[in-house]
Amino acid sequence: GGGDDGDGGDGLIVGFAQVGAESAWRTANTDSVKAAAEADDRIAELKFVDGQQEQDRQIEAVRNFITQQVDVIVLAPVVETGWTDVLQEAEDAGIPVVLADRGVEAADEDLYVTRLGSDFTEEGRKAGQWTVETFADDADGTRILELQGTTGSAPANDRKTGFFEVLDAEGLDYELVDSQSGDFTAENGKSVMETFVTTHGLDGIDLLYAHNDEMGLGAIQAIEEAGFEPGVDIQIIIVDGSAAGFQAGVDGKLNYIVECNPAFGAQLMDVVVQVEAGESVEKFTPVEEGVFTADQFEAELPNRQF
Amino acid sequence: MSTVQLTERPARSTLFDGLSRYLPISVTVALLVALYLGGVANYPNFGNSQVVAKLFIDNAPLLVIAVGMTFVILSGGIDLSVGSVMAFSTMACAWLTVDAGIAAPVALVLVLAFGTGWGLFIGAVIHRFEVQPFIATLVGLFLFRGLTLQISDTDVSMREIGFFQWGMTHVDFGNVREGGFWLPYLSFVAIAVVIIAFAVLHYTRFGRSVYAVGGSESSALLMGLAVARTKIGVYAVSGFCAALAGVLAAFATKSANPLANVGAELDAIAAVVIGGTLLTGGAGFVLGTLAGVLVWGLLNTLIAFQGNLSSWWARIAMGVLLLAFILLQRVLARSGEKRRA
Amino acid sequence: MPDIVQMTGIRKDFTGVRALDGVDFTLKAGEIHAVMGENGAGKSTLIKVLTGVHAPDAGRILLDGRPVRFHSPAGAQAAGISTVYQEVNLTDNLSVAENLFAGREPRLGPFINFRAMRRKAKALLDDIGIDLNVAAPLSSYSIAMQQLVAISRAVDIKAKVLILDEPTSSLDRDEVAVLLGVMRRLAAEGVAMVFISHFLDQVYEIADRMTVLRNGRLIGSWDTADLGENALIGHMLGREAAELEQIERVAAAHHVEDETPLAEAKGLGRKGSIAPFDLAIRRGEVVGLAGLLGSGRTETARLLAGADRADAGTLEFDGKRLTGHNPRTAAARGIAFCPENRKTEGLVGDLTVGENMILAMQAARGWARSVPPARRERLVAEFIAKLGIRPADPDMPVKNLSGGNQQKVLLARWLLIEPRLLILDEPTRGIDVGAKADIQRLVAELSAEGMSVLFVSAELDEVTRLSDRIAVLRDRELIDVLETESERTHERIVDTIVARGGHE
Amino acid sequence: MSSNGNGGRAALTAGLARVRRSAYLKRLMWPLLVLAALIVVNIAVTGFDFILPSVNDGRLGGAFVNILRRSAPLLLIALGMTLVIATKGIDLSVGAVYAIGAALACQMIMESGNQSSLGLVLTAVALALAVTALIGAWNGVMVARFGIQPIVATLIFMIAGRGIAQLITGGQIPTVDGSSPYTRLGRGAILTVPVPIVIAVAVLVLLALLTRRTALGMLLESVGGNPEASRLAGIRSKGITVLAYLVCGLCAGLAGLIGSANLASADANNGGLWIELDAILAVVIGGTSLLGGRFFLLGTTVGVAIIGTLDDTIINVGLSSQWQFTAKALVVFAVALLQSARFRAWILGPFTRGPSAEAPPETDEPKEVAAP
Ligand SMILES: Nc1ncnc2c1ncn2[C@@H]1O[C@H](COP(=O)(O)OP(=O)(O)OP(=O)(O)O)[C@@H](O)[C@H]1O
Ligand SMILES: Nc1ncnc2c1ncn2[C@@H]1O[C@H](COP(=O)(O)OP(=O)(O)OP(=O)(O)O)[C@@H](O)[C@H]1O
Ligand SMILES: [Mg+2]
Ligand SMILES: [Mg+2]
Repeated sequence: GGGDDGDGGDGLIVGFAQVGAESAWRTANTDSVKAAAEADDRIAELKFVDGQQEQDRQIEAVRNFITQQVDVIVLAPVVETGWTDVLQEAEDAGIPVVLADRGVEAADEDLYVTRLGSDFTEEGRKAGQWTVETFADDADGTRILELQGTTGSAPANDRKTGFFEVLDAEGLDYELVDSQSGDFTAENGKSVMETFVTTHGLDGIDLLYAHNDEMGLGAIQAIEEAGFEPGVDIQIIIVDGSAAGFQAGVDGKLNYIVECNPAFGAQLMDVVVQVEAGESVEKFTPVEEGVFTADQFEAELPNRQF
Repeated sequence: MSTVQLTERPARSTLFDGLSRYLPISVTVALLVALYLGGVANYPNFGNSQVVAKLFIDNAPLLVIAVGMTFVILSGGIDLSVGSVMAFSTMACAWLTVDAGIAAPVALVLVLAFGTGWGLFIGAVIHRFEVQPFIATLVGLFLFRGLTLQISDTDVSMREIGFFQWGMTHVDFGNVREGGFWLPYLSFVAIAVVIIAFAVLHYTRFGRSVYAVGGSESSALLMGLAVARTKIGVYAVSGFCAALAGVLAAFATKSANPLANVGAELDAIAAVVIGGTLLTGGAGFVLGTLAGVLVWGLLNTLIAFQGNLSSWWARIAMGVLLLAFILLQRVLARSGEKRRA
Repeated sequence: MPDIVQMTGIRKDFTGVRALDGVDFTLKAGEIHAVMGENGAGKSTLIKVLTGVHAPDAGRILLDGRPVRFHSPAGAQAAGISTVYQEVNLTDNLSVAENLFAGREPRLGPFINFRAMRRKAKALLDDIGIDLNVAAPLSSYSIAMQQLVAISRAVDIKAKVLILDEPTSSLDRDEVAVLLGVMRRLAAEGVAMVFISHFLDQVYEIADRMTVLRNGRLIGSWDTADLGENALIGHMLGREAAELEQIERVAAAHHVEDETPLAEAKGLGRKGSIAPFDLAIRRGEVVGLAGLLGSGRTETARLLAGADRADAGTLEFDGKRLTGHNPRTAAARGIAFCPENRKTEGLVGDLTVGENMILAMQAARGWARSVPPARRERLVAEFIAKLGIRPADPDMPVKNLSGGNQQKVLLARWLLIEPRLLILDEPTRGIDVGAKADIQRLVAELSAEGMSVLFVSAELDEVTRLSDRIAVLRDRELIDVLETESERTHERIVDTIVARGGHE
Repeated sequence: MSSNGNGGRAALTAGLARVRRSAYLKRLMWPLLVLAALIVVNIAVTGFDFILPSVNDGRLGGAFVNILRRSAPLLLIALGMTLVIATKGIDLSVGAVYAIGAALACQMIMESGNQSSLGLVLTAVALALAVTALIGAWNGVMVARFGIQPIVATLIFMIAGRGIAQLITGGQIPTVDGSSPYTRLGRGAILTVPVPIVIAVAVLVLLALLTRRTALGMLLESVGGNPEASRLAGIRSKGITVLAYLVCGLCAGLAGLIGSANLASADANNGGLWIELDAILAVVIGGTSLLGGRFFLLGTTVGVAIIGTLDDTIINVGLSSQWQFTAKALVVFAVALLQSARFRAWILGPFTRGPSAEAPPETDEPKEVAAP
């Protein structure tokens, strides 16, 4: 290879089919990828297409990349299934595909070169692990509220699965008091939490597990407005770890953050270049992601990029 | 026999009588071509014939629901349920074949029958109980999204079902690597739907009564036309098309996703209206809808080829392009009318 | 003769109105049966009950001796009853031919045979005596032509019962003659016909029997020969014949003193609709527009009213040249315009009678200055009484009024603003004899008080009787203005039109 | 016919008007019934606390008050939408305009140094409202002046609007300090009544007065009912149409401000997502026809209350998220059918005597605030 058919001089032309711009996390992810491509001399041009959370549009984008004869296609698939044909088309056209963030179903493993990203189930497990540790001695059983992400979306499904997998496996005595979708937004997170508060009250509720920052932050407001103290009257876990989330942590309003790191742009560019050069790469490269407890929030806050 | 012969010239000059109603659509098509040529001039590889073919691949399901929507809108109604019915149909294909183990062709027939049945039902509600179409079909939008999620809240793969390989089987036109292009079978299905819809709308009694009902429902009733059959019929057509689009989506991806096609009804309505069909009913063409879908797809392609727009600039660009298109369409059609007056 | 249709004890209630109250009606084979009555008497409702548009609240309907109950006009049509309803009920987005054959198109397999359809349409219209481009959209023809198309459609259905609800309301003499000819021919073929019209001469010319309704009740049925005109009017209006004497005599005898024109068009025209023309309307003068169907009377009226934009010439009003003439500025200057198509251009069906009446006045005042409720109620009540609008309920949605009453509401809207120039396009269409006389008298009175009126009517009698001067149009061109009294006769107008004909 | 004395006629007219007014209440009855049913279900599940307001922090709370407070943005948008629909139009852009209003205000406040400055907040609010009103007017001009179909005209801003909002925020979610006076718009209370409720009710009353005490309502209905007839009657139908869209844009902007003030942040991408559908739904449930003409602000309000209560009911009854859509569908279907006179006649047909199974068409629709 080597960008011989690209017309942008000596660098690579990379097509990036992003999921959308549905959350701050996603925007940070896009920014990271774009900035890394910009800074990287080996990349001549990054063609970016926003799929607006629809698989159809992403498929269309990949086809467009194929017609444009880019060197490498980066795909952040919105769902796992249904990519076989378009990935096959890319392969037929001799264009390697790198998956970013989310994955595709196992049967399509041969059709992409590598995947770089987070493991949502693992994130759920991390949250579950902390819960098991924290509430191990809770005599009267742990009563949990859950704010799910958009019903039917992969992060929502996986973060739920991973979480309860650990709770069940570790034999924690818990009760899921209620679990509703907050659509990953602060608005719905807040309004669902308000209803939780009026329906169930907060007395006796031990933990709120929010599938992302925004819903968690919305819920915190609802808890405060109902006259309770978030983080104290009820413990709170959020996933993602934006600056705003960490700030809330520093203010003592939440107790545990499972990071989902969007800033893997530079890492991605390295992979892209390797792939184009035909070097062998691991099938899955996890993005470095941490977990943070209350005592780490303050120190981590300045490192947050989004 | 009377001796007097009464005569009147139509207000519009006769030469253009037949043609005048084709003016908006001609303008649309001309602008479509201009849009395409603009793309060719500005972007390398845009002239690749696969760019055009691709419009018929990626937009095949949209085209099908838009055709169904054309029937409904022409009759003076609207169908907001198509996006959800489509997603539900894809999911139902997956559920019937993967989980229930029903033979794929049978499942396919069941799904199409169900979509048609839903259309019949909601059409009957709209007609019999005089419920506003907007609200009745909005019920469908919620209902089928809910049912889809209840079947499965995760995506389901149908790749094991050999039958669904059929849809993406190619037909190559010329050598694909050297300027030729390919089209999958499902594109042919979509194109066939357009052709059949065209024939039905323009050359059958049902089609003409769709126009009549859209022109004036009370007049159509007083003229003794089968208004009930027509009104219920258009929703059945739309339901069938939505189900068919769902099946095409199943062919296209061999997977079902409970959150697919959110807002597809708006895309379809937009395509129909851009194609020159009046939302008030009674005026428009199914070929206009085809043009509308192509405009929609082409605008997306242009933005993809531009490739350096952020998410928000892409949306703004789409809005601006659409605006320019609609204004031009409007201005050209108007001045055309004036010139002939 | 056997009874084809027999309706007994028909009752129909609408919210707040009993439109029909125990009406009996019998139609015999081969007869032409006129249903007579004032506006709102229930004639159209009777027809609609018969043909399945409305379900009766009580009563029986026998067709050929068998009880029937139609649920839609399609059912009635299938049973052999073909109807032309009062308002033109065709779909004007379709072509003439399609309208003629909608629902019964000639087909080739499953597909419509358009060529055959056009040929048949042409033949049908030829047969009746109309020459149109059958492929053109119906909307490109005038209301009168549309009405003829509707009639042709009904005739062609070859039913045993043909119902014509005010088919002649927008037709002029020639067309009426054509229609009556067709009716005679059908009667000879044994078709039974119901004929509704407010033109007594037509009724007397064609009908064998008459049934009179008043206020939703049956007054009686008579053979035409047994019922004199005055007696008929007396039955219809429920007043003594003597009272009605003056109806025929309208005070047209007044003089225009002021010679300065209030409105003067110079070379005013619009491409494709009316050739440039000169016309002056003086203060207190009634100017009539006469001409055949499609001759451009409506277009002339619309240009003067500012409803359409002129593309040639000038219009002066009160000595000032009007620029940017449109309905709003026109109304502000005191130019009122009652359009010919009240359903689509005149009334807002969902609004109440009162709201429709107040509309122009309110438009002139702007939205912020609402007409005070007390004043509004007083004005509305006054004009309801003055024009005899029935039911006299200002809160009734106007779409529920009978056709004639709707016309009066429209007229009231403009009289409310006390205009200086009143442009009336077919104001007496579909109005009963009493109301017609009322309106004619009103026009005469208004002009006597100094209001100028431009009067368009298909009825030459009416035009000649009311007008001080008559402009004659032909082929969308103003060809002559008849000034002196001796000139303003029926014959003279017809001569003028024919003289300019030449070809044909 | 003219036998009725003048006094008798006046009495008759007044009587008829009363009948009509109660007919309007009857139209409202079915939606109100559904609302009541939803409330009863909630009370059955969660007890009377559901309906009883409580005071905490000097602010009315409690489940039902919270529903009302949360529904305020939807109510604002639905009210504006009612006017637009009355002109035979529709406005799909309200969700995007909501996002723009929210984004503008929050971004401006966030970027400034002193977030607690009242002047700054007022400027931001004024700017946001001005911009959203302008967008509304633009939509109106596209419809009235250029004759573009409302659904397409507003589709443009529906697509581009969220892009503009994201452009303003740079794709991030700007946050406002909880201490900023701005948040009072969403969280504050006036005499214990939450500010969003106060604003929404104020707008409702204002619009009701504006449309029913002036002639605006009638002119709107006239333009929507028959545009050509209105033009010929001398009504400035274009101006009126533009005004309706302008008010709708303004309402959407205001809703965005309240929504974002409540959260102290603006989510350009998800704020007010699909709110246009709920708004149109509320309008239609409230008895206003999408075909234009007669409109009912009070009906819209009931529609909004139903939608707001419904979301809570699903959670209170303990249905899972998957049920959300299905439940909504069923309730909307119930309202739609109950409102249909034909359906009621069909259902009740076997129980009523008499030959007329067919109900008289619902023709009389008196307006809601009858002038005394
Ligand atoms: N759909 C309706 N709803 C309510 N009232 C109606 C309706 N249709 C007719 N009416 C009322 O029924 C009465 C009879 O009306 P109809 O149309 O039968 O009169 P008509 O005799 O045909 O008068 P015209 O000569 O003016 O056409 C009138 O008072 C009218 O207001
Ligand atoms: N608004 C309009 N737009 C286009 N054409 C029109 C319009 N109004 C009338 N016409 C056409 O202009 C021609 C002149 O018709 P017009 O109505 O002025 O004649 P008229 O003498 O008033 O006849 P009528 O007896 O039908 O009132 C007709 O062919 C008619 O179809
Ligand atoms: Mg009548
Ligand atoms: Mg005319």
